[in-house]
Amino acid sequence: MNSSKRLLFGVLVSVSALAVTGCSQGGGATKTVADEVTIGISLPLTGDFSEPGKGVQRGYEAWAKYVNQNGGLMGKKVRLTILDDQSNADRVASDYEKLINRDKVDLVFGPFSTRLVVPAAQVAKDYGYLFVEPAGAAAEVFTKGFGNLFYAAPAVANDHYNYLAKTILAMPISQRPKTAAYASMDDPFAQGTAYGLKGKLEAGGIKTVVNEVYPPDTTDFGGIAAKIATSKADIVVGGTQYQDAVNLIVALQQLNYQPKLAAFSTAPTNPEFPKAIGDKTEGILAPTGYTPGAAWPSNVKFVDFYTKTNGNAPGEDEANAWTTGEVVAAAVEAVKCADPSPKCQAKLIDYLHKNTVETVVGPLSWDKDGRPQGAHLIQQYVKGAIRIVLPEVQKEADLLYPKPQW
Amino acid sequence: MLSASDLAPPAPPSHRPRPATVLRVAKGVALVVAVAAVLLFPRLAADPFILSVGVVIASYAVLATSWNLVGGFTGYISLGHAAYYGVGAYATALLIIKADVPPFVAWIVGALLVGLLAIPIGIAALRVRGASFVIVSIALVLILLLVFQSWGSFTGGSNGLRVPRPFSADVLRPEQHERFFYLHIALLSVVLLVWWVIDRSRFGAGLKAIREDEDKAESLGVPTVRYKLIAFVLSAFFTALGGGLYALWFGFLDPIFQFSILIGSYMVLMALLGGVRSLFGPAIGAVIVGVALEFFKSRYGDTQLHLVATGLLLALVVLFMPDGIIPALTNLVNRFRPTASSIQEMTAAELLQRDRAERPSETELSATEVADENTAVPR
Amino acid sequence: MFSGPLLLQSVILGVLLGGLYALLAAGLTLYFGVMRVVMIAHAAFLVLAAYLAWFFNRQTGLDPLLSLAVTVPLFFVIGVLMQRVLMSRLRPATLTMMSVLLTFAIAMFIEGMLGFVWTGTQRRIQLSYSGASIEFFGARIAVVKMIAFALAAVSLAGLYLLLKKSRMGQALRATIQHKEAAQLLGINTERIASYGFGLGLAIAAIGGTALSLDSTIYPSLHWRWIGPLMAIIVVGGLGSIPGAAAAAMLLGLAQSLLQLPMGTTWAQTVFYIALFATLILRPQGFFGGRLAQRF
Amino acid sequence: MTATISDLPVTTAGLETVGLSKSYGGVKAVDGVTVSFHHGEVNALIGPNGSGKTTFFNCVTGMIKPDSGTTSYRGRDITGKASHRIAQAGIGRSFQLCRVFPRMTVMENMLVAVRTGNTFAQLRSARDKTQLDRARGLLTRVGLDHLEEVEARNVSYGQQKLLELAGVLMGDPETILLDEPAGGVNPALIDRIKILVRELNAEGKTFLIVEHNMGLVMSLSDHVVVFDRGRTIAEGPPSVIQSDPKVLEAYLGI
Repeated sequence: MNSSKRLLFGVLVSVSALAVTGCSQGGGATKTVADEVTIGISLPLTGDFSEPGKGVQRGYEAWAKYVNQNGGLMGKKVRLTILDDQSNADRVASDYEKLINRDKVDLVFGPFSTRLVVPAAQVAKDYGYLFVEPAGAAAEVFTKGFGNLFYAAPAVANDHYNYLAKTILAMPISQRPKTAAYASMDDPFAQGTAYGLKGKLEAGGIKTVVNEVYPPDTTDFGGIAAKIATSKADIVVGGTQYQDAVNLIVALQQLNYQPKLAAFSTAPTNPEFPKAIGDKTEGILAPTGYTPGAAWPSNVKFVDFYTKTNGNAPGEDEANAWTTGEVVAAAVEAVKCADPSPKCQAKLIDYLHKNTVETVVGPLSWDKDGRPQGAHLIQQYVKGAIRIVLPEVQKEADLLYPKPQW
Repeated sequence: MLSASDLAPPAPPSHRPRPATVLRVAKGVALVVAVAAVLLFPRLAADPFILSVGVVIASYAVLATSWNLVGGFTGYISLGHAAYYGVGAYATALLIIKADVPPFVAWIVGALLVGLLAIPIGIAALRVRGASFVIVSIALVLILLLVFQSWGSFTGGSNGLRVPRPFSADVLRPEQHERFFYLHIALLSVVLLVWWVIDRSRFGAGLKAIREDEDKAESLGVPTVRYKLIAFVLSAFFTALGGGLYALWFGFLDPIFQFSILIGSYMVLMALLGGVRSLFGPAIGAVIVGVALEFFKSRYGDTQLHLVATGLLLALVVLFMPDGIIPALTNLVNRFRPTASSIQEMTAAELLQRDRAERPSETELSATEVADENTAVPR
Repeated sequence: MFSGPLLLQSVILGVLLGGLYALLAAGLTLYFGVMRVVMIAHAAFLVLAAYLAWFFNRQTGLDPLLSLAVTVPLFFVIGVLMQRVLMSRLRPATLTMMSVLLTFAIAMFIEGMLGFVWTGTQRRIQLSYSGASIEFFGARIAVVKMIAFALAAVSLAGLYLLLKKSRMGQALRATIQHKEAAQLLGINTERIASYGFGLGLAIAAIGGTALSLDSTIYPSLHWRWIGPLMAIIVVGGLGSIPGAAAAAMLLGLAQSLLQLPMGTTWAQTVFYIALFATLILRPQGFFGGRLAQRF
Repeated sequence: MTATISDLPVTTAGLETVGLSKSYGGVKAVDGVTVSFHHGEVNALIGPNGSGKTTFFNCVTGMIKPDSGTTSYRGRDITGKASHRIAQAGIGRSFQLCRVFPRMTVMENMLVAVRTGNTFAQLRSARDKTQLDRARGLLTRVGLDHLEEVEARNVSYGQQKLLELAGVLMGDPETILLDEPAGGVNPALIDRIKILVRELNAEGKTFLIVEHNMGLVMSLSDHVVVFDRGRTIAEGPPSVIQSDPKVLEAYLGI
């Protein structure tokens, strides 16, 4: 290496060091105006998780708009700063680092997907921030000792099918399914939902005949479908996200497999789902944390407002985001502070540990690890539309069992 | 700045073009300034976020320089160095979690294990040149992704793996960033030192000869297989150290982010951009790419344009400055400097002869003879 | 331990999958043959073609197969231009390494642009016959998979005829077997190389369309494909199209059958294990010629 | 490489092959060649294009593995050995189309062939004084000393040929194989190469030269071997070869 290269190196390093530090000095300009509450959020707006990420974004934005039109938070306007983490763990941590240190936001809301929640919660914890999140439902999220974390939905992944399990096990022996096939994506959330049900059904004596796990990027489901179809299991349960459920269902149909019950997480609640499957959705089940038809007082306002501004009813992602907003807002209004100081954040955290909050998904309360103490609803496609069928008290239609042929 | 060789047409034996002392002093000063700027960076950084970006860039610099131990010296371009990065990170974390090894001991032991692992991989991968080597390097990342994802009971699988903090709880996050920044810089210094020692050694001369023409190097007695393997293992070892240090800092591992082809390709881009044949090239490339990625994210955050930009940058580097930015700029500087260049040192007679020799006589292009030689087949 | 029907079903799925693999890998091995280039962007072009098929279907409501009339010639031209404008600029001495990086860059570019234009949303073509199947000795064969297989068979047969019978094909084969000798015979190997590239991409257009019939697509899907495809062409012998087809069939079948005892994830490792085994035991590939020896 | 050579049994035998064969897809490039080159002399290997000379070279130096047959050097079997081992045994070679390391300087090119001492010694600076002095001496000898710090790709083709030869000499081989040393260079340079070969031969180096320039072959060599279609068809001193009808036939293609 000759010496002119060294010179160049020196210049480059100094310039870039100056550039980086220089930028940082300018950064303070975004500091909040006194009559605003700033909220920092990082979401996967691009990359693999971008689809649900965008839903969460719509929910957050709708909530902020609603709050600002209705007197604000403690009388102050709410301003959201949303960054894109590109569905990448390094990025999500760096984003919260930036939001907290650079933008000096007053509050943070959580990102989407379990895989991104954990690194993000760590950053929030290290700076003492309250961390309410709309999407990290997997059981593992709550075993990592995050005292600042709260999941803003009725139940963790493993409890999503609780009502369904109870109903199946309550069936008379003659009707009760005897065998079950499970296929789930290698993803903490998706797998959690299927394995939660699997555990309960196995305990109730329903035999597991197929148990398949596939990597998230699987696109060919022929082999898995073949295993399920030839096992002739009475019911099939998919621990799925979106695209894998569609592919799996089509592959099962190709093999003319006709289960008595088919339950898939997440996908069936997606508005795109009926279009993807065509006219073969009848009887497909899914757990959901949310239904636009729910009678909770704040939900009526939410659905009304959201439908007016966005032209369609909100989905689960939007609702979870809105719930996150409601939960944090309730804490803020109760303890009368919203600033980055550890004292204020500690008060907010403490409040949520001790209280129940009314939300669009019903009243929520949490254990010390942030697990919500509710249950998910079970929906089913009945006559071409997705309806709540369980629990009895909230049902919009009767459970179709056995499921008609697809 | 005239040197003796400019004035003497038949070029008397002047052994080395002597750089003017002024220039040498200027370079020394620049180096000192650069080192000072790097060392003072945590003090200059306005907030912990900037500091964390600094840690990420320092980590990139470590990885790119480590990559360059094999890529730059031997010309074997590995797109799969994320494999060693990922295994280094997981080995460190698992040693801490499963075997209760103290964090920094786990870090070193983990990297040594990766070094051992790299020996059989290297033997298999280095048997083949060019295309197959690249394919193997990519395949390695993909297979490790599958294994670490599927073997959930041991690696945590898709739930990820939380790495315990190496420092006590009263070391707050900003201070952690600062410590890890210096740790990364220390590691970078070691890798740079290793690079420098090799660069000037006989071993290095052999490696560079392999890069330029492997058969020829072998015919001159360079034990190419052994040399390549040593460089490969060293590179894997330091990449694993980089991965382990990152794991300790970041505190959370997930297979899809650790074993990502994109990370491996960033290493290549950074090294190539800065210049694979220079000591500081990859580190400079890391700074440029790191800053550019930040810039793109803050500017075009919610689109996929950062991928487009990275792709374009890589294509431009490959097409227009495959030697990197340092040689490209040096050439630019040299064009305005009246010092001796190689061409000027040739006499007119030699130039004539060179022209004549450019076109080899037709006797040399017999098909079978060329085929026998294997020279004409690019690899 | 596995029932007869399941085995039969798996064999059928494996053969269908192998056919698709063969189609997808054919272009990749062709580029290598004519130019000694590992075209990392091949899978990205497959995904691009799949997107175009999906877009065509969404806009017109017509069968996605009809989009081939546009995408095949389009991709051929893109391939020719790519070789003429980009690949030919690389220095021969570093061609193999640099072309990997250049095509890697192109793959990133395509992925980024797909995400930019059509977002990261998962897409799937809705066909009236996507769930349809016919019965075969108790097993079921999906119609879409059969169409994909037929596409593969027809295009590979077409490619074979083209290489064997046409003047261009002969020039291509001469270039693949011995570039310098081909030059001496008066073949313009640069132009032939660009046709080879165009042909490879044209097959990618067919492959991508076949892929889109029975799979969701998303911009980063190509990373999922490039690994197995590269393994196939190494096992088959770099540069050998029949070799790639044989390896594709074998590995497709192996994957499908191994899935029974090992599960989906571990079954995928068969590609990489075959790749490493090939390099250790027989670096020139199991089905191909001597071409690969030095690579 | 004195250390390696002293290990060898003392014998006058030089480079020998027995039944060496190599074929490519049915074409026998080298077909059962049994030949013994005269140690201490300048040997030439001639033959029409495609007669397998370069393949033979590559087999002997370990660049490619022969299908059958053996090669020995000074009584020791070197068949199928890695080419760096063969180089270390004392056989240096140049390449047909002249191969230097293009992006390394002339001096760096020279230092590649230096291989002494154990593994750790390889980490010492390549530019140690003894080696630099030797390299300079050789560069002066071939007339390239003024180009020391110039990258090899920037010197002329003729100079690259000289550099390649000097680089081979740095390894201090006993036997030097030159593949077309006069190919593509001007007459003045051919003379220079001729003088160098004579001088080096006088100093005790054995040469094996593949060459098309008959003038050079006949004036330089002591012993000539003629190849045609992978076989030896004649062998002997230049004067005999020149008048051998088989050789004429092979060359004129009658």
